Amino acid sequence: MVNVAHLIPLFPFLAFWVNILLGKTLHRASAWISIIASLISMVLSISTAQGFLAGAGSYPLGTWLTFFGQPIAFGVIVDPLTVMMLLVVTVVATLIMIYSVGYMGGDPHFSRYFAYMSLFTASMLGLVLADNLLMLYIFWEGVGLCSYLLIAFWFERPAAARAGLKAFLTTRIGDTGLLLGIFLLFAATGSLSFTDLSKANGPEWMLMAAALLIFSGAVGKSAQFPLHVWLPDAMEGPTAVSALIHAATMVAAGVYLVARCFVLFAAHPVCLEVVAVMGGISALMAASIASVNNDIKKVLAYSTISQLGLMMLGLGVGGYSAGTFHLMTHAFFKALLFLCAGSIIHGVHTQDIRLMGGLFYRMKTTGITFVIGTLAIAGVPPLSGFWSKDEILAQAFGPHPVLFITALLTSFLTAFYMARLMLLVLFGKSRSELQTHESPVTMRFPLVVLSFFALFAGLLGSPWMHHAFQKFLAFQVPYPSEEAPSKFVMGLSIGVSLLGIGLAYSIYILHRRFLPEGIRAQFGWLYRLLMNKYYIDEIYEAVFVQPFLRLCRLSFRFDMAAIDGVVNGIANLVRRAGGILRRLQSGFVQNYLLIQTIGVLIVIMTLLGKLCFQF
Amino acid sequence: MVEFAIYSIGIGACVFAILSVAVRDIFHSAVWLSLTLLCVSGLYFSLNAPFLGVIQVLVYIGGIITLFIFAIKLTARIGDKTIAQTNNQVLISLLASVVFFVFLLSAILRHPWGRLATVKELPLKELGQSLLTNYMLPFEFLSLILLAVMVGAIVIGKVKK
Amino acid sequence: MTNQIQGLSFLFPEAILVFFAIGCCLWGVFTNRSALIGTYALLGVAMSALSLPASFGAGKNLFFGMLTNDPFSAFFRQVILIVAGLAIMISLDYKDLDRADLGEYYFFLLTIAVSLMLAASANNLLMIYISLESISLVSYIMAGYSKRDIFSSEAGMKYFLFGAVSTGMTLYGISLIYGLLGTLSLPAIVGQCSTIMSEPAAGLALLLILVGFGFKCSLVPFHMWTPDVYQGAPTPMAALFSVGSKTVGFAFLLRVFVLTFGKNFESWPLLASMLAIVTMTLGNLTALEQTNLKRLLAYSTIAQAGYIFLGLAIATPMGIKAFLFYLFVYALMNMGAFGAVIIINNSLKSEQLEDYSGFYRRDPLTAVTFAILLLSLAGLPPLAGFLAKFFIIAAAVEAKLTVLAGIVVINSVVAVYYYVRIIKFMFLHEPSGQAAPPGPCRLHLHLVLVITAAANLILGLWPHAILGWITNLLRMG
Amino acid sequence: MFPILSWLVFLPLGGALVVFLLPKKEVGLMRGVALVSSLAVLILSLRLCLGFAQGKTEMQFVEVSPWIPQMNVMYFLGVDGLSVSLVFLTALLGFLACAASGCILHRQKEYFILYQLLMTGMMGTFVALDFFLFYIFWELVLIPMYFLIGIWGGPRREYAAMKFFLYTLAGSVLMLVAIITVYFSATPHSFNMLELRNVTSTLDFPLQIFLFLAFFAAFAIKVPIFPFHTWLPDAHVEAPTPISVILAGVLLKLGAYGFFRIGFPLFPAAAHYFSFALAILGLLNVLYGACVAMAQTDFKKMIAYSSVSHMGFVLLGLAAMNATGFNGALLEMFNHGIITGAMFLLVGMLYDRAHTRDLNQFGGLSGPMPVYAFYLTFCSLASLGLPGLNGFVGEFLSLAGSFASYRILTAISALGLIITAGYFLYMLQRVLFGPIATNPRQYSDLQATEILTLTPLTIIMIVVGFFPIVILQFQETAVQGLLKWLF
Amino acid sequence: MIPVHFLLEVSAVLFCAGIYGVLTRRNVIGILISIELILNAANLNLVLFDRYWGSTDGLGQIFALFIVAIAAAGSVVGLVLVIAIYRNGKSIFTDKFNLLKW
Repeated sequence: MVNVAHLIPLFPFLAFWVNILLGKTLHRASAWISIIASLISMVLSISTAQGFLAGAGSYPLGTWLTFFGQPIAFGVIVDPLTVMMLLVVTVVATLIMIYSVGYMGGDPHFSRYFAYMSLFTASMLGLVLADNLLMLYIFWEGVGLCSYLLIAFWFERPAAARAGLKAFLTTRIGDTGLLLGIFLLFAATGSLSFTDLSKANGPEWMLMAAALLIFSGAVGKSAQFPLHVWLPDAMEGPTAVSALIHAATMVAAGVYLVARCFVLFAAHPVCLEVVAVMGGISALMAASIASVNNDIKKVLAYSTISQLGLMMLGLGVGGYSAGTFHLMTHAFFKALLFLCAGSIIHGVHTQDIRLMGGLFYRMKTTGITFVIGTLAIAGVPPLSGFWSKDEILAQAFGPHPVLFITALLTSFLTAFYMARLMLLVLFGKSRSELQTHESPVTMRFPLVVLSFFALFAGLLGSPWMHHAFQKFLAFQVPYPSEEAPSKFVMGLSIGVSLLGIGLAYSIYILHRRFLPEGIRAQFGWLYRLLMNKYYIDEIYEAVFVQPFLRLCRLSFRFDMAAIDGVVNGIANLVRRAGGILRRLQSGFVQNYLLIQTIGVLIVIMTLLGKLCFQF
Repeated sequence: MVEFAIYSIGIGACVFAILSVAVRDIFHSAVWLSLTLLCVSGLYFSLNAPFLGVIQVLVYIGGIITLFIFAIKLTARIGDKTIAQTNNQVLISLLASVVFFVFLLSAILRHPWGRLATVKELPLKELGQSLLTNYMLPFEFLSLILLAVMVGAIVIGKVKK
Repeated sequence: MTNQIQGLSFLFPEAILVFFAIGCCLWGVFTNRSALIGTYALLGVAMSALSLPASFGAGKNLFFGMLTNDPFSAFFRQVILIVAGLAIMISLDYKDLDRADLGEYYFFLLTIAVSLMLAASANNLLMIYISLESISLVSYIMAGYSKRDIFSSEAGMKYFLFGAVSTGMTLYGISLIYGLLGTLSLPAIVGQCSTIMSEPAAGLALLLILVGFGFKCSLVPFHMWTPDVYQGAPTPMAALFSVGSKTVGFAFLLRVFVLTFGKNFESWPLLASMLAIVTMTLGNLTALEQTNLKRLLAYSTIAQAGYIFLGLAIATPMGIKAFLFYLFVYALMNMGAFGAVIIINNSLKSEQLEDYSGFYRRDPLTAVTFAILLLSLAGLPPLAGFLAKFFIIAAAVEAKLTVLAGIVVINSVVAVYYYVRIIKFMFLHEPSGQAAPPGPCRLHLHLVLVITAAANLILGLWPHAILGWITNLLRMG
Repeated sequence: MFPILSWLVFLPLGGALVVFLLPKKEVGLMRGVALVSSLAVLILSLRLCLGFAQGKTEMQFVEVSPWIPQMNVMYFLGVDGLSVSLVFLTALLGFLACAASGCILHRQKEYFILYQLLMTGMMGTFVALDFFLFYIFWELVLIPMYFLIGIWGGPRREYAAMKFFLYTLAGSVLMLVAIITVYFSATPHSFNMLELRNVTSTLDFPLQIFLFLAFFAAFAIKVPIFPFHTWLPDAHVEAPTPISVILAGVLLKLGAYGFFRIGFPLFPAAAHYFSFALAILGLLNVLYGACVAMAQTDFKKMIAYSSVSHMGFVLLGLAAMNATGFNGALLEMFNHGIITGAMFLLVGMLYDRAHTRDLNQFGGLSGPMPVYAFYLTFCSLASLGLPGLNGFVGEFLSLAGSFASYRILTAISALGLIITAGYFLYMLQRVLFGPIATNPRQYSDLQATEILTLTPLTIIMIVVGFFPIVILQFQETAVQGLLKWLF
Repeated sequence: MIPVHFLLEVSAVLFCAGIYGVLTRRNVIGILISIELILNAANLNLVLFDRYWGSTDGLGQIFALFIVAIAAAGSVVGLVLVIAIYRNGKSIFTDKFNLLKW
């Protein structure tokens, strides 16, 4: 029963309309409409996954547009990548919606929230099901919209509104590149279907440019350097939103896109190179920023950027399955971490980790799940993060020494800042008079489920299960190495993780009194650099935003003064000419006669001048 | 003989005409005009058009000039000598008329007019006859014009107390 | 002698007008009610119009060649009678006339009509000059008719001085033509003029003749009198000058310059189109900043004269057709527009543009019909004024004078500004001050407005009748 | 056969006559008459769309009869795929704007007369196939528009009305000269738009260029193409809400339609010659319009400049000279009509409540006006080209079409998408988000009638966004026919 | 022997003198006088050309006759207007009358 696949996004979409139109009447019931819709989608996804064995491929449903004579179909593609994404999205979405029932409990715009969440789920499912780039682009923008709406959900906060704008615009820059990439790809190959990508042949430079433009879309969506600036700000939205959209699913769409078009990238090593380098830069940069930030959600946001960078790096070094694998595991543990953070914020009503501490003892479920998540992301075996990260490291090892070191450094920093976060939040002594309480059961339940995934999802791809996951994915791209992963890399990975955790422990627990300040004092410039996020926001503001706004104001002034000025100027000139000419009519009749006489003379002169004087 | 008369009368006409537009006093101007008209009448005679010459003297000098002088006297108070009689565009007007004159002459005189030997006088009878045949319509029409002008003069000229 | 008798039958409409004119004079002795005398005069015009078709049957050359009975003459005479009728109708309710002189007023009006009609058929430079003088002399009187009004007197004086000099120049030109050809009959000139046209004297003579004709049509640079006289003269008279005199001026131009000298006067197209362009441009530009309605309309008529003249300048069959059509439509538009000015002046005692504010609220019928007329003058579809301009442009384009067409259309855009400005004041502004009580009887004026506006609307959409008529004329002529 | 096109054109005129005969006091009745007549027009236009045979290239519902035989002027109406959707758009916006005319509080009688006259003019322009007739309708639009802006407009209405009038007139008179030139180029002289292309396409190249430029002047000002656009912000801002809707929704389409109906088919050589220039102008429109819109603080002015920007996409599609581009341009015309119409309605609704259009004075309206916020967000998203809504499809096809012809240029103009998103979201941020502005009480949420006027438009946005084929199917054959003629 | 050229020159002088007078005289009556000069110039031409062509129906002379009549009528009209304006404006100087202008 593969054919149910196209119905998967339908239910959340319907839920969206029901909630947006009937929100006022439904009120709290709207949550359950959304949840049930996602549940149905989940069930359908599972059945699709089961039926997948019966046949994979793309299933056109109808023509949407005719595009240079080529029909562009509404169509779904069902292959391992899709199936994996479907499952991840539906599971995470359902859990987060359940979580939201508690988290958003008192919000006046409760039903609107769930409407948006459903719309997001629908778009995201559509995105992963789309069988051609154009359909993908449509849903791509759809998720961007939901992201915008949800970031700016608390519209009264100016910061939230600004963050929404920033998110939408920044990603739109990438999206425009993606759109151009689509045009270029079509111009080169005459097809936009994913299934035709492998046999894409056209002018080399066009394909390469198309791949890079498509990657720019991924950069925007996955918040990679240089378009990463929106993601930390996006934390203004509700934390559940951050968990779903800005950690687990939407931001991974970029990685998904690169994986989806992997054959295109793989055909051009330069493109892969670019992907890997951008990923590496993002990973390292974001990890370093995360190491000093004091906002619990911002740390997680930078961590997301960093992890997404790592996935990109994985893909870029040719690790199709590695990157994808990390995508999946990351979705679970990062969603978990965000939900925990949400639970904590829900409990303590602050996001500043310097004000927290010792929460572990007061929020048991949250605390434990948080620890699981942290260890998973830090890469402590045998939690999920370890296996997927190890895959990436293994892939990078050898041919790409620089990238390998980058990835290793990132792993180290990841372990360090996550441990720092965990230690500062959960352990030690409480550093302020915060009222705390454990969250309601609707919030705790998803935490437990997700921590289960965070614990065990990685095993699917571990050598213990003979890389079942990778082989599953290899449907499209063959899994490169059957041999056992390098023990050396594995050891190195474990080593840096433990080192990071240990360092954090020593700084923030053992020598808490003097070490943080000491380091801060010693590396003041570095600290300031990191605290200010490499001044990238400021640079963008000064280099792009303000000059552009100035250009806009200038062009408006130009419009008023120059263009309209010319128009009005001509009109005024004509009018003024009239004003001057009428003064000719002096009112003195002899003046009139003189003018007439002179006029006659002029006419005579012009017409007869030559004749008259030919003596 | 006739030629001499024409030359001298013609020069006289020119001089008087120029005087009539050049003198300050409006009354003198009218006098010079009448002399000009007299000269023109003389020219008519020398052109063997005595009927026109007579009409010229009768209507113009007898009628129109009288009318002018009458009007000048009627408005004499303001015609006194201290007031400028010409406006401020004398120079340019002079220039314009001289240029006009040059144009006129240079255009007209390029035609090969030749010299007229002698001209027979057209008998008055024939003149009258053509006035009542060929030119009857304008002639009658003229009477309507004169009537209208007369009525107009009365209407505008009369003032009710 | 048969010639004469036929001629008399030809002159029957004119004779009726003369009869009624003198009748008006007599009526004036007994009554000073405008309605009575005016209706009587209107009756005269109507009877004259009724007898007009019969007169077309007369022979071609009448009164020893003084008059011609050609299709153009028929056309112009009909237009003149329409104009005369409209002029009488707008005079009926005109307030600023001296009641004592009403009989004479209509006498003069009909006299001008007679002169105009004779002028329209004149076929001899002698006749042309005399009818020109006749029109002028009566017009001077009419311009200065409000004898207690210094504006009117000033207008009359200026008109007189300007006209006398202009016609003097024309006379001098005619005398030169006589000298060069020995004849003044236009048909005779057609046969002979080719021999002298290369001479500067002939060109000079024609230019001097043009002065008087241009003065009648108010072509630049012979237009200087126009605004002052229109503003100062009684409004119905201004209307008559703007349409009647102009029609005849154009008839003269058509007869003398196009039909008689046309083929041999090589510089005519250039000269005429230059004058036309200057005329329309100057008229339009100067009208832009006017605030007195009559003065504004005066400048507008100058501009319109430019467009009309362009038809003559092109002088192709299409050009002549456009010229005739324009003239006809122009007569309707302008008479109506001046009628509206009279209504508004009756009601507001002002001709200033700013006083027109919100006139729509006071008298919607006048405002709407006036607006239609103004838009027609501006040349906007679907009104007759548009078609008229359309034909002029078409004639220019057909003659490969696209530049002229371009100048015309740009001019017409400029013109829209001042026409629409009047509409703006009437419709867009709120009335200031209290509404004056409407004049006691505005029936005739409203009738004129409705007739002319409706005619403009109908002719704009169904010009068949007029077009067919003009086409027939041209086929015969 | 039922003369459906004549009915479409002259039904509003009949309505105007009826309103004319009604006494001044009967405002409700007048509005009723106007509504009924525009509803009838809408129904007729639906009937037209349903009866339209999509596979045919030639004109349909043709009505021909001689009109002025001396000049060979015909009363010649007909629709094909290029015009049928625009006829529908005109009828729809005509009806909705009529329904939104409740904000007209004085001189209603004149308003409804002029409004229906305007409808006749616009409808006639889209269906006239005789140049003479076309020109009359084209100009007929100006006069009622002048009054509608000038009497019921904002503070600078007189200036704006006059500017609109003169500016557009200046362009169209040049077109008149070109029409006459074309008329004389055919033997026998003809005003028939369809047959003339056989003549005009064989004219000398320089003459074609000249004629194309003359037509261009008229169309460029109407579209409006940079730098002939400055009448638009003034007119749009000053016009009352329903008239802004008509201005942006229908009037601008007249210009673009002119390119499709006249400019391109009549002068193929010139079209090819100028296509790159048109593309550059399109690029300028897109970017410049967007930049200026970004700088606005007046809500309406921002929408006005966004029209400039959006019409740039139409130009790009037009300049592409391929089926995708043409389809995109036509679709974008339709979409822009729908979206901008809705936007102006929304601005008007806000203005009715706040009596200001200064974007900086709003804020946080999502709170007191959630329904309004929904519609505003929805329409803004449609306008900024969010996939799934109609704006995207048109822009996408236009850009795709022009990308096939001009790579770099299209890539640059795609920046417009970002800027467009920028100013729309910035607007949303200032209007809907943030702390609630001064007096929340005056911001009552939308009433049922207002929702009713907006809903059809939003439904069309979604339907066309998801199934653009609904509109595209009408124009596909016509576009193919045009292309076959051009190449 | 009649010198045609000379007579034409005389008429041209009269004409231009008239033009000059018309353009410069402030007094309206002065202008009327100048107009008579212009008309006489034309008349002289007409009579001369009548003789020159030896016309049998005396066209030139009759035309001249008509002009004399019209000139008389014109003078009457002119003077009446002078009187009217003198009555209203207490002046007969042209440059005193520019109420109507621009």
